[in-house]
Amino acid sequence: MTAVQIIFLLVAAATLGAGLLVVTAHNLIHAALWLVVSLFGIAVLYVLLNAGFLAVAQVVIYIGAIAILVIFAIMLTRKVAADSGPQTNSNWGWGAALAAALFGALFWIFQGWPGINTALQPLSESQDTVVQLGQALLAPDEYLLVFEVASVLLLAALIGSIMIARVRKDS
Amino acid sequence: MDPINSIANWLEGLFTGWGLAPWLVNLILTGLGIVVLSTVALIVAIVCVWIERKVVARFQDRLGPNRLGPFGLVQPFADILKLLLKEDITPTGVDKIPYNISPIIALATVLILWGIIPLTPTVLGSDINVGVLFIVAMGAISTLGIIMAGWACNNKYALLGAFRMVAQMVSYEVPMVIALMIPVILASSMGIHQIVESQSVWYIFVVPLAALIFLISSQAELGRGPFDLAEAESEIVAGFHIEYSGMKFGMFYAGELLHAFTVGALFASLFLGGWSGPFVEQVPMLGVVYLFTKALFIYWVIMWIKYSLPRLRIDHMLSFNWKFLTPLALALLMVVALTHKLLSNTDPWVYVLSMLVANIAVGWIALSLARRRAIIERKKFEENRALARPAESAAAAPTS
Amino acid sequence: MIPLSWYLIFAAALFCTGLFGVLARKNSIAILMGIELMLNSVNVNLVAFWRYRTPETITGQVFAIIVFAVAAAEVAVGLALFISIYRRRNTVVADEINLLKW
Amino acid sequence: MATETLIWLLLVPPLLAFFLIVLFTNRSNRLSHIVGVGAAFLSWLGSMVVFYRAVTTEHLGEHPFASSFNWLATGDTYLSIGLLIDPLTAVTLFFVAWTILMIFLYSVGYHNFGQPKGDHDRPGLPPHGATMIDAHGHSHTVPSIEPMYARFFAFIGLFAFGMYLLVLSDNLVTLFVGWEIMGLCSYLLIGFWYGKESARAAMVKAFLTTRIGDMFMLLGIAYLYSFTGTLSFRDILYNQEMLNLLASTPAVGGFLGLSAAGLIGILLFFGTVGKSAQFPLHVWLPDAMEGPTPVSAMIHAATMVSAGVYMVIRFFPLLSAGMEHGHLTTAMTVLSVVGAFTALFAATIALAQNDIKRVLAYSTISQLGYMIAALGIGAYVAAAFHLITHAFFKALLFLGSGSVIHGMEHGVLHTGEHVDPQDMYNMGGLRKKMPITFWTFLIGGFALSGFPLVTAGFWSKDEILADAWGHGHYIVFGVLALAALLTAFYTMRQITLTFLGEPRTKAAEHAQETPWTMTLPLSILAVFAVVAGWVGIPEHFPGIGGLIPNWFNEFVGGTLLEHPVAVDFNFIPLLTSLVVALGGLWAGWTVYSRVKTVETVDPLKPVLGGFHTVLKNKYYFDELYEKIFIRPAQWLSATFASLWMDRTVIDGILHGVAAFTLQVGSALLRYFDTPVVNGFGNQVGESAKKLGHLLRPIQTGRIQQYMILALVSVATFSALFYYLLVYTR
Repeated sequence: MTAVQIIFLLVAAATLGAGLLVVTAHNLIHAALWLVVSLFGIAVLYVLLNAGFLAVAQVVIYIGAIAILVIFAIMLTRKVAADSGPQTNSNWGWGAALAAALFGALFWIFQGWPGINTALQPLSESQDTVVQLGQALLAPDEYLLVFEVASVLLLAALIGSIMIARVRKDS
Repeated sequence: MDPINSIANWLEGLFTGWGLAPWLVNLILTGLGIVVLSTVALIVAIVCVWIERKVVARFQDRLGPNRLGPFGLVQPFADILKLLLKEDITPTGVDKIPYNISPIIALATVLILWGIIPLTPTVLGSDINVGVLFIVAMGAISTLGIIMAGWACNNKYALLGAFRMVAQMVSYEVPMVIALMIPVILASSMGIHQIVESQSVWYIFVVPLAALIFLISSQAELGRGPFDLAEAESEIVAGFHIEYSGMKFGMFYAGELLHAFTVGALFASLFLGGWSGPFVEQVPMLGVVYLFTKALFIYWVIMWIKYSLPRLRIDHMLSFNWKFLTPLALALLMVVALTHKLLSNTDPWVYVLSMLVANIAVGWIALSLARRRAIIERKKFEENRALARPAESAAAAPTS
Repeated sequence: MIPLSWYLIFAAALFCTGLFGVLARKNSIAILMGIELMLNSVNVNLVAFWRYRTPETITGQVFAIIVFAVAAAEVAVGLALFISIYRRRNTVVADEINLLKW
Repeated sequence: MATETLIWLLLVPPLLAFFLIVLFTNRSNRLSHIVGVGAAFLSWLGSMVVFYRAVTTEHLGEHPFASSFNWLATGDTYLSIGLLIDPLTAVTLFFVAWTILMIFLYSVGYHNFGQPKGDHDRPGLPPHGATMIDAHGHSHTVPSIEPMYARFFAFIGLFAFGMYLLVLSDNLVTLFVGWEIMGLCSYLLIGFWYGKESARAAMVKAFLTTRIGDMFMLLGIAYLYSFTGTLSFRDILYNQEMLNLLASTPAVGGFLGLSAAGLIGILLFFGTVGKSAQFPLHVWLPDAMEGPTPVSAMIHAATMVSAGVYMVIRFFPLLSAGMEHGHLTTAMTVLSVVGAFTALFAATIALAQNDIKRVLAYSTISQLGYMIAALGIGAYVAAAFHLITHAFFKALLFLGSGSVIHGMEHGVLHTGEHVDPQDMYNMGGLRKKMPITFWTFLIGGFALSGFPLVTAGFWSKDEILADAWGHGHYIVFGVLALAALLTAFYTMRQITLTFLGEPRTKAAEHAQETPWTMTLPLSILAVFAVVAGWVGIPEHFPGIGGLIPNWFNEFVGGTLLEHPVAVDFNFIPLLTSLVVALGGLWAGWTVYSRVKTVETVDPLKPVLGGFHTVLKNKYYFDELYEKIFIRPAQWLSATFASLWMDRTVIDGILHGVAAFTLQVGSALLRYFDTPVVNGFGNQVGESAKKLGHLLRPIQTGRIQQYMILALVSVATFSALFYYLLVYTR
């Protein structure tokens, strides 16, 4: 049980707990805040996986943009200051059952998979993942097309969300 | 060999001599480093209080604190004492956890930035290779702290202030990130340390426009200067920290001041060559002096702007960002990237000069476009403007 | 030294949590949050596979970045939809948005 | 900047100019030509830098500037495209850049920039001139600005892009792309004045004729790619194994006992036959004169036709693959025969033309034939040399003729008498009216006819002749010598009729020198028409030989794998070229200085008799093709396809089928459709309704329930499949 493992277990437990609270908390704002916690935990996991860039990007994008956006949306769409009563719909039992079943199935598949216990090789010192990532994203025979498509998607989302959420004069 | 590292090595030897596990030694040393660094930062914050009050006083043609100690130097400690002794009120109906966490976040996100600022060639907290992005990330988290504070207080003014602040920060993050990308391109690294080291010529002379954009947008990030709508006393009493009192408020306050100074330090590291200066190779500790001098200068510039300019209207603030600053930053990024790509392996003087010229050209074009727009706007405004005329009847009335 | 299985199991658990959120929450925005959780767990899987199986090529991280972009777009559009729905029908509860019934 | 980066940037300005003009600036003529000429200038500047670096590089042939990237994923390999600067490209780039810049500049003047709008000019017709009232109230008719000025610059911008792409590209794909872009642009530019019936006909003719050649060329490319799996020059032309392999393997079907190299070479050569108007596909070139003169110069001198020759020179290693000493490969034989024949044949036609531009057109054909023939006998360097010198002086001649026409038009407008400003018989004595044009034209003409020692044409022609003699191809030598004689003759005829003597019409009297935008390019090109030859003087030339080292041979020869040896000097070809050049010029002068009036019959007519008419009608080739190809095709389509096939057979079948179908249809309707189909249909409808009622409760309109259902079903099916596929295996 090395320090890294302890850190991982703590972070994972925190993330999962926060995730559970996200889907169960009555107060939506609290749920959003818990979402932030679990996203942060995932950022820490990225650090453990030597993906520093992703970790910081996770914080910037998810916490800095998405979580804030969610909180805004919640505040803009609340009738009363505090949500009361259960936040689950009538057939939450089914949902729970399905989720549990899925987890079981995944777990079982992992059991069957030989690659499950791959040894972790240390990254070579020369390998700068940030540089590698940048080049991979912009090399024409690698992921340039994907990159461009993603940017177009973002642009479309930008325009589309503005168009949808805009208060029209006529109505 | 500078004292700090030597002390660290000595301690390391000492602990290992005691027979502690290396990872434990490492942990202890890191902890010590954190403690020392944050203490220094907080002391700086206290000094900032004094400086701020002095400078604002001078700007407003007053004397400022001058009773307590020489030049009122002891004044800030008295303030702190007051804040500590104040009763810590927790209004009813607040959401406890966010209410108590948000001041901590507000201060911590600023403190943590000191971990990546290289103080001297040899002393820096951690040299992460995505330092620039890290700055932005911390800004994002502080945004979160603010919105938590605003919401948790269960107070309309606080919520409004938080909304304004968050809208401002989120939107001004965009030009700031783009402006930050430009030193990254020049130094071809995201690590602050490499950026500082690669500044044979200070970047403010290479890409002045980027520096300007960064300064403006971080001014908005700070929520001071003309962008202090979040705590516009006349409209929403004190913004998101209206309900806070005592040391909780103190933390917000210290956080804001320290943040301003930190922005100064970041600006110095990114555009003013950080610790670099004469004799720094021989005496590394000089680097701290240089860094703090530059940071203080920028801090002074920030205060200068803050206390000289009137407050913006919110729609002006937002449209200034989205319609002027962001496009300008994008255009500048493209131009700089192109110039860099074309001239990167030419004579450095040619490179620097052409980069400078490109910057000035972009800025000039942007300004002239803005000026034309402004003229149009003013015309539109002055056309349908009700001018006060003398009432006909009054003019025609017979004087008897 | 963390075995790969830990990451996978963690990701699976997080994914199922998100799934439960998607299936069982009343509020649409909460459903969106569940989707976010699922996307994140997928990302963890991608990065873990990259780190353990093919550390020399960067593919996993690239995919994660793309997922970031998609998630951002999805949240933006989704929230905009919810807000406009809220303007028209004054609710964001998924069960009450059922014009397509029968 | 790294040269590899720079050569990519060469392509950008013309293309950018095209889009800028088409999209934005086409309203403003000034902006448009600033953009166009500016783009040409930028490319010229870059080309000069590249050229300088190229000539100052040692052993450029072995290590050229090359830069390429993977473009098209073909399965698991990439089709890589890129740019390449080797000695051949460098020299080609040099003259292409110069001529293109000159032509751009010239167009500004030629299209009367700065003149008023025409009174009744319409887009698609040449400007008719505008009447102006001067201070004294007299009304003058002055030339008016081209109505589609901006569009012209857009077109030639695209054209320039095509040429740069073709010259710079290091593989057949981009070369072919540039090739076709130029084909399109020549179509658009020849038909630039689409209001004229003849222009429309000419544009279609040019397009279709070249298309025939391109078809074969495409076949060649496809064969080459399928054979070698690459289209990059370096991979094919510069590795000996590949060439040997190509030369040793027999062609598909092995017809004519050709080797693969030979077949590919000949197929590619067909492309050149179309593009640079070799016999039998030469017919489009003279008609292309319908375009504005800068276009003629573009198409004929600088770019398109040279492009054809450039391609063949580029592929010389392939053509000559498997050549033992002395005897030529089949492909080369084809080249030499076609080239030599074209040279003579076109020269003869040029004798009898009166249109100043048509004469030049035929002389172009014949000069290109020269180069092809030179390649055919293996005179690689000589061909390249003549390509370049010819480009300069032919551009000069075309621009000069344009300037003459322009001056004549001015005269026509001024006097108002209606004479054809392009007919040489209406000119004469222009040397006094248009001195600059005259002197530059004279230089160009002497260069074309190979005036000894000073002009560029002399050196290049002499080198070709020397090569032909030196390698003992005496027939080719004879034919080319004769062609050279004729060339000198008709050139002198042209000069005499146009410039010397006295004006034969009032228009000629009132002709006027053209603006500096036209004369400056003439002067610059004239300089090149002289000095371009001095870089290639053979060492052993008596007297001046070796004063200037034979740099050209060294440099361009370095392109090939094994450096070609310059033939040792021999007096016979030298004397021959001297005799033919001077003799031809003298003859032309003596014969045509006798023409005094417009009505004078061509002095050749009595001499040649009926043959002269044959020449005047270009051996009736147009009529011949009309009879052989066009008429039969029309007849076939009209009679066979339309009348017989369509009307009788197909329509008949259709009608029959229709009638039959009607019968069957009614029967079906009565006995099958109504009872069976409808009944069934109604049943289906009913049951669907019932089913719908049954399933109705499932659709709650609650998205989450839908998702649950979907997931449950997915889970079930996946479990099922897993069981079937994994356990029962």
